[in-house]
Amino acid sequence: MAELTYGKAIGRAIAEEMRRDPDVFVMGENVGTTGNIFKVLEGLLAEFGEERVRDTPLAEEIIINAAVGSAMAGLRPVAEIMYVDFTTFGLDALLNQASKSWFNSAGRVNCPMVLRCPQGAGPGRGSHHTNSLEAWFAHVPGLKVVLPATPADAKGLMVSAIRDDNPVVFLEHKQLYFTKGEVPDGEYSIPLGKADVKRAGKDLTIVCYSITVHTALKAAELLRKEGIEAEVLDLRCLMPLDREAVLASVAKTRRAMVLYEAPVHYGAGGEIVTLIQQELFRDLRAPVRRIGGLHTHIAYAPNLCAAAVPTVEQVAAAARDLVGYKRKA
Amino acid sequence: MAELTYGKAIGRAIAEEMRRDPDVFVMGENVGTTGNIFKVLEGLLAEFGEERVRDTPLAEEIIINAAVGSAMAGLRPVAEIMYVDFTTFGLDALLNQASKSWFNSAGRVNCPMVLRCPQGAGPGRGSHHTNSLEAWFAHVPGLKVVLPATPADAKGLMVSAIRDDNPVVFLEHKQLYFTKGEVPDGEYSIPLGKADVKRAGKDLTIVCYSITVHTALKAAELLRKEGIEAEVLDLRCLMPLDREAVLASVAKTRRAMVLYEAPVHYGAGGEIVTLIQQELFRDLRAPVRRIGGLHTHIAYAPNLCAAAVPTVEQVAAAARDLVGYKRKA
Amino acid sequence: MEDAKLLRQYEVMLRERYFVLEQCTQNAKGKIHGYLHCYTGEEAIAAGICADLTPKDTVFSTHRAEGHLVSMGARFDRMMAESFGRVDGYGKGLGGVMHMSVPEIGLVHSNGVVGGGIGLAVGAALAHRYRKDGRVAVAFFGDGASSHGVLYEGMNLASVWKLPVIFVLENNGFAISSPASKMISVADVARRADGFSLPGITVDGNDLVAVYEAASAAIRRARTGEGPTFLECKTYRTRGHNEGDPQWYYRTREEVKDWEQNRDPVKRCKALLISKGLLTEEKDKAMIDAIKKELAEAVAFADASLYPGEEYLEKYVWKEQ
Amino acid sequence: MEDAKLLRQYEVMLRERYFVLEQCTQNAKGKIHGYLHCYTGEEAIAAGICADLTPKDTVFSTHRAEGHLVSMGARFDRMMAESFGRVDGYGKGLGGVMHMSVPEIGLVHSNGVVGGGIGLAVGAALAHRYRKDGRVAVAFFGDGASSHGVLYEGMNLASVWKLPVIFVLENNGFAISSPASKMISVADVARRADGFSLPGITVDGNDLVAVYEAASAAIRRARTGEGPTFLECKTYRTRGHNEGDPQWYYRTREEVKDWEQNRDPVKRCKALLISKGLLTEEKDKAMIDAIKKELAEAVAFADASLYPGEEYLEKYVWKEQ
Ligand SMILES: Cc1ncc(C[n+]2csc(CCOP(=O)(O)OP(=O)(O)O)c2C)c(N)n1
Ligand SMILES: Cc1ncc(C[n+]2csc(CCOP(=O)(O)OP(=O)(O)O)c2C)c(N)n1
Ligand SMILES: [Mg+2]
Ligand SMILES: [Mg+2]
Repeated sequence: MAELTYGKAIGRAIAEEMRRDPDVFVMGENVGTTGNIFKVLEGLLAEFGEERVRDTPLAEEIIINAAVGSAMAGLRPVAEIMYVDFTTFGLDALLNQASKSWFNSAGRVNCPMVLRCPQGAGPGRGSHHTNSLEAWFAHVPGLKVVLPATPADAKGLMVSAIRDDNPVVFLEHKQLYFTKGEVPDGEYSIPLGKADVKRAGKDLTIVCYSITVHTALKAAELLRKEGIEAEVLDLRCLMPLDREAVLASVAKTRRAMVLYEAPVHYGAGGEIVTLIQQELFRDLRAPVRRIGGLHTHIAYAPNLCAAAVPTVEQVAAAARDLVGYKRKA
Repeated sequence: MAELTYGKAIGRAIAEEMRRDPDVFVMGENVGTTGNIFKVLEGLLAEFGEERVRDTPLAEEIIINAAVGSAMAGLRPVAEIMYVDFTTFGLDALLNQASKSWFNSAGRVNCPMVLRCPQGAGPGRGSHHTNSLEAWFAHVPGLKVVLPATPADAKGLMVSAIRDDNPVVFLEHKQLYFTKGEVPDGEYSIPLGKADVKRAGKDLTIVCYSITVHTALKAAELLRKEGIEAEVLDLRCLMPLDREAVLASVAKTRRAMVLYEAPVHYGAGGEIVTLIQQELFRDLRAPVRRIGGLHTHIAYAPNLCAAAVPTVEQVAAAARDLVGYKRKA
Repeated sequence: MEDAKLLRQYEVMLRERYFVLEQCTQNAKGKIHGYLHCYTGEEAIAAGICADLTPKDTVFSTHRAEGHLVSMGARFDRMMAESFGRVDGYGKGLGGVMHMSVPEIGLVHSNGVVGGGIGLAVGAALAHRYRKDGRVAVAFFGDGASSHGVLYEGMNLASVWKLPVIFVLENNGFAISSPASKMISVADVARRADGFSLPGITVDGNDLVAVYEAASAAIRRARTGEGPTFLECKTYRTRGHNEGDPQWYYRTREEVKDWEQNRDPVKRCKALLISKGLLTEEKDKAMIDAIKKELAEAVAFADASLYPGEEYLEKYVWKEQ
Repeated sequence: MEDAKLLRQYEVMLRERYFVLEQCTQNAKGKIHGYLHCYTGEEAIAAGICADLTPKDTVFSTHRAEGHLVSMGARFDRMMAESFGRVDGYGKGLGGVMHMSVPEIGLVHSNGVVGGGIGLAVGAALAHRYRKDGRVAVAFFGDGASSHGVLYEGMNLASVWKLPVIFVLENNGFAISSPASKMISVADVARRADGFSLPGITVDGNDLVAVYEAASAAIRRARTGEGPTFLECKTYRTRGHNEGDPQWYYRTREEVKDWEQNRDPVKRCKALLISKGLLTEEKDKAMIDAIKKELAEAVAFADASLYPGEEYLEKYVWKEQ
C-alpha cells in the first residue's frame, strides 16, 4: 500500500500496464512534456519515450479517431482529451465507429481503447471546462463508462479499462485529482461493473459515483449523529451497471436516493431510479429521490459553482425527508 | 385544412416563416437542388433562391457552426444535418457555444436557430444512419428539443421553433416523413413544451413522443377491445417538458408507461419515470413501466431492425401487466 | 505496371463491375434493403490502389465500398449475403451493405459515415508506425468527404508523425447532387496537401495504369518510412448516387453517356490490353463468363442464407472479456 | 498607417499591456478565480487588426481575450469585474475571464474552447453577406487551434461563398508546452490558405504597422465582397501559458528575455513614434499614468461589486420568449 493521489494512482496504473504490455501507449495534448496539465502522467515520457507517450497537436477529432483506428489495428491506446468538454469535436469516432465496430462486423473488429477525460464542476473555470457528460456515453451501446471516486478505485479500474477489449470512457473528476488515499501496490484490478459499498447502513441507500461519493459520505456522517444510517453505494461504472448491487442494497434499506453532479434533467440518475422503482416497487417505503446538479451551466463565480452542485446539507435534508416519508398520506 | 405528409408539413412551415421573416433561411447538404433527400424542402430553392436556400459542402461541423454564428449575428437559420448521426461532428458548437451563449453573456448574446435532423430506426440503413439522440440534446441546459409525431404537430411546432429565441433541436423521425394527416392552413403554431393527449383513457397513461405515439395508439386500439382504456400522451417536446400534463394524466389513470425507441438505458424515459414516481408515488397502482428500444444498435437486416424497437404487442402486453399489477404481492 | 499485374487488375476491375451490376439486379428485385451506392465507372481507382496492398495492410472504405472490397479480395458470396442482410454475410446481416468489415483481407471497415474512415486510417497508420511493421493504411473518401475537417487534422498528424497512410480521394465530381465545382474552393484538392507538407498528386482515376503508378510509389514511400501521400483520382460515377437516385435534375444524360462511351475505365483498360496483345475478345469473354458464374453462385448462396436470429442483436454489442 | 491612427493604436497597445499586468497583480492576490491567459507580448496583433473595425463588425475571440476586448473598446471596470466573477462584469460573473461577450462593441464572444470561435465567425460572416451590410467577421485563434479541422471547413466555406471573414492566426509558437514546430507540419500556416483559394499572408505580429497594413487590406477586401483572408501573425507570449505555468521545462528564460528586450511590440512602436516625432517620453508617461488611474478605478469598481446572486443560475439558461 502507498498513499497516492487520485491523479497519480491513474498515472501509476497506466505506467504498470505499459510495462506489462507493449501495445499500450498514451496520447493526447501536452501529455508528454507536461505530463498532462494535472500531472497525472508525469514521468511517463522519461520512462517510455516519445513513441509511447505522444504529445499530439491540438485537434481532438483526430486524437479520438487515431485512438479508435489504432485500436482497430490492434494497439491499446490510452488517449486523453484534456477536458471532456472537447470530446464534442470527435464524437463520430466514438458513437459511430468505436462503439459499433464489433456490432457492424459481427465480431470481426473490436476496439480496445481507453478515452480518459477530466470532467465536472470547478470554480473559476467557467462553463466550457466543466461539463459532465457521463449520461451521453452511458447511453451509447458498446461503450463502457467508468467514474472512479477514490485513488484505489482509480487504479484498479484503470487497469481493467486498459485490459478491456471494448472502448472504455474513463471520466476523472478534476476536483479529485489531488485527493489522497491508500492504493495497493503492484497488480491490482477491479472488474468493470462492480459497485462498491463505501459505507454500510440500514436506513437508506445513497446511490452515487465520482465526486458525489464524497458528498454522500459526508452527509452520512451528519446523519449518523441524528441516528440515521445511510448506505453509500458507489456505482464506479455506469456501464456495465451493477444492477444486483443496487437492488440488494435498496431491498435492505427500502429507501433510496440517487446522487450526481451533472445537470439533473435527463441525467444518468433517471436510469437508476427507474431500475429501483421497477424492481422494488412493493418494498419501497418512499419514492426514490433524485438529486442532481441544478439544470444549468457551471458559472465562473465560485459561489455559483458551489450552488450548482449537490451539497452535503442538501443530501442530508433529502435523507431526512426519505426516512420521514409516510407511504400513506 | 389540407392533407399533407409530415415532411411536407415541415417544409410548409419553413416556407411560411421564410415569407414572413427575411432573416429566416435554410442551409444544409443537398437542401436546395435536391430539396433535401426526403423532399421536405422541395420547392424552396425555386421560391427563395440560392441565398436563402443554401446547399452546403459536406461538412457538418461548419454547418452547425455557421448556423450558430449566424444566429449570434442576428439571423434565424434553419440548418439541417442530413441524419442526426452526423451531428457528432459539430457538437462543440451546440453544447458549448449555442446552448451557453445566453448564459455566458448573462443575457447579451442569444442564438435563435433550429437544427433539423431526421433520426430513428429504419430497415436496411444500418447503424450509422439510425441513431436516436434526443436524450443527449435534452440533457443540455439551454437547448430545446422537439419531436413531432404528426403532420399538424410538425408544422405547428416548427413555426414555434423558428420563432423561438433559443437554439432548438428539431428531431424528425425518418419513418414518419411520408405519413399523412390534416394540417391547418396559414398561421398555425403550437407552443413548445405543451404535451398533447392523442387519445383519452382512464386505465393507464402511455407517455410517448415521435414515432412511438403511433405504436401507442395502435396498442390502445388493441387494448380497447379488451376493455382497457389507455391514455396516449404525446410529449411533443422533451425540453421544455410538460410536467403538468404528465402528472395530470397519471394522477387520473394511476398507472403509467413511458415509451421511446432509443436504446433503453440512460434514455430520455428515465426522466419521466423519475418525475412520475417522485410526484405521484402514493397514487401509483403499479411501478411506472419503461419501454425503450433494445440496448443495441439498429441492424441492417430488416427483421433485426424491427426487433430492436418497441412493438405494438410489447406495449399492449406491458399495459396488461400494469393493469393487472397488485400493489401488495 | 508489369503486364501480368495489368491483366490481373483488369480482371479485378471486371469483378468490381459485374459484382456491382449484379447487386443492381438483385436490388431491383427488392433483395437489397439499404441504400446501394454503385462504384460503376470508378473501378480503376480501387484496382490501381489495391494492386500492391496485402492483407496485412489496413484499408478503410466508404459507403461506396464494393470496389474496394472486391479489389482487396472479398468473396462474392459473403458480400452478396451481407447486402441481402443474411447471416452468412461478412457482418451476419448486422452491418449490411454499407458496413462490411473483412479484416482478414486487410479491409478493416467500410463506413456509412462520409469521411468516417479517414481518421481511422490515420490511427491504423499510427499502429503500423508504432510497430514498425512496414504496413500501410489507406483511406478512401469522396470529394464530398474532402470538405470534412478530419482530413486536414489527419494530414497534419500524419505529416508530423510521418505515418504510413495514403489518402485516396475519389473525386467523382458530385456529393449526391452537389457539384464539387461549387462545393470545393479549389479545382484539385490535392493542391491542399502542399500546405501540410505531404506530396499531393492528381491523376486520371479512370486510367488504371496512372492510378497504379501513383499508388505504387505512395505505398513504397509509406513502407519505407517516408510518410503519407495524398492521391486525388478524378473520376465519374456513371450510375446515380444510389440506386433510385432521380439524377437528371443535377446532371444530363449526355454527360453520363459521354463518360460511359469515351472514358470508361474498363473499356480503356481492355483496349490497352488488346493493343498490347495481352487480351483477346475470347479471353475477355471467358473471364466475364467465369465471373458471372461465380456471381450466380453468390446469389444462390445469399438467397439460401437465413436472416440473422434476434440473439445477435445483443450478442455483438460488447465483446465478452 | 496614418500618424494619428498609429498613435491611437499605440495607446491601445498600452491599454492592453497595462490591463493585463493589472490582472496579473490582482490574480496574485487571489481575486481572479480562473485560468488567466496573458496576452503580454502579442498586443500589436489585436491593436493592428481592430484598428479599422467598428462596433458593427463581429469579432470572435479566444481564451487569451483581453487584448481583443481592449482593442475593440471594452471598459476596464466591467472586464475587471468579470475577471473577479462579480455581478457588474460583462457577464455578471457567470461567464468569467474566458467568456466575455460585449456585442455592443462588436466583440461577440470570447471562448474557453480553443478553436471554438472560428466556425462562429464564419457564421457571422454569412450573416453579413446575407444582409449585404458591409460588415466583417474576425476569428482570432492560436497556432494550437490552427490544427482544428473546423478551420479548414471554415476556409472552404468562406471561400466558396465569398464570406467577409478574416482568419487571424496568432502564432505565438506554443500551445501550452507544445511547440508549433513539432505540432504543425508547415512553417507558415498561412501557406495552407492557398489550397483553399484565399489569400494567405504571414506578417511579423510584433510590428503594429505590418499587422495593420495587412488587416486593413483584408478588411477592405471583405467589405467590398471579395471574400475571406487568412492572416498569420508571428508572435511570442512573454508570460507563461497561464499565470502559474511552470514554463521553464519547455522554453528558456533567455528566449523569453530576448523577445522582451529586443522584439517587444510596445517598445518597438514607441521607438517608431518617437523617431517620427509623434511621441515624447512625457507624453508616453502621461498616457500610462492615465491608464493606471483608470485601472485603479476599475479595480475599485470590481472590488465593490458583489458576487452574483444564485437566481442568475437558472435565469440565463433560456431566453424567455
Ligand atoms: C457525415 C455524413 N454526412 C452525410 C451523409 C449522407 N451522404 C451519404 S453519401 C453522401 C455524398 C458523399 O459524397 P462523396 O464524398 O463525394 O462520395 P460519393 O458518394 O460521390 O462517392 C452524403 C451526403 C453521410 N452518410 N455521412
Ligand atoms: C478544444 C480545446 N482543447 C484544449 C483546450 C485546453 N487548452 C487551453 S489553451 C490551450 C493551448 C492553446 O494554444 P494556442 O491555440 O496556440 O493558443 P495560445 O494559448 O498559444 O494563445 C489548450 C490546449 C481547450 N481549452 N480547448
Ligand atoms: Mg463524390
Ligand atoms: Mg499558441
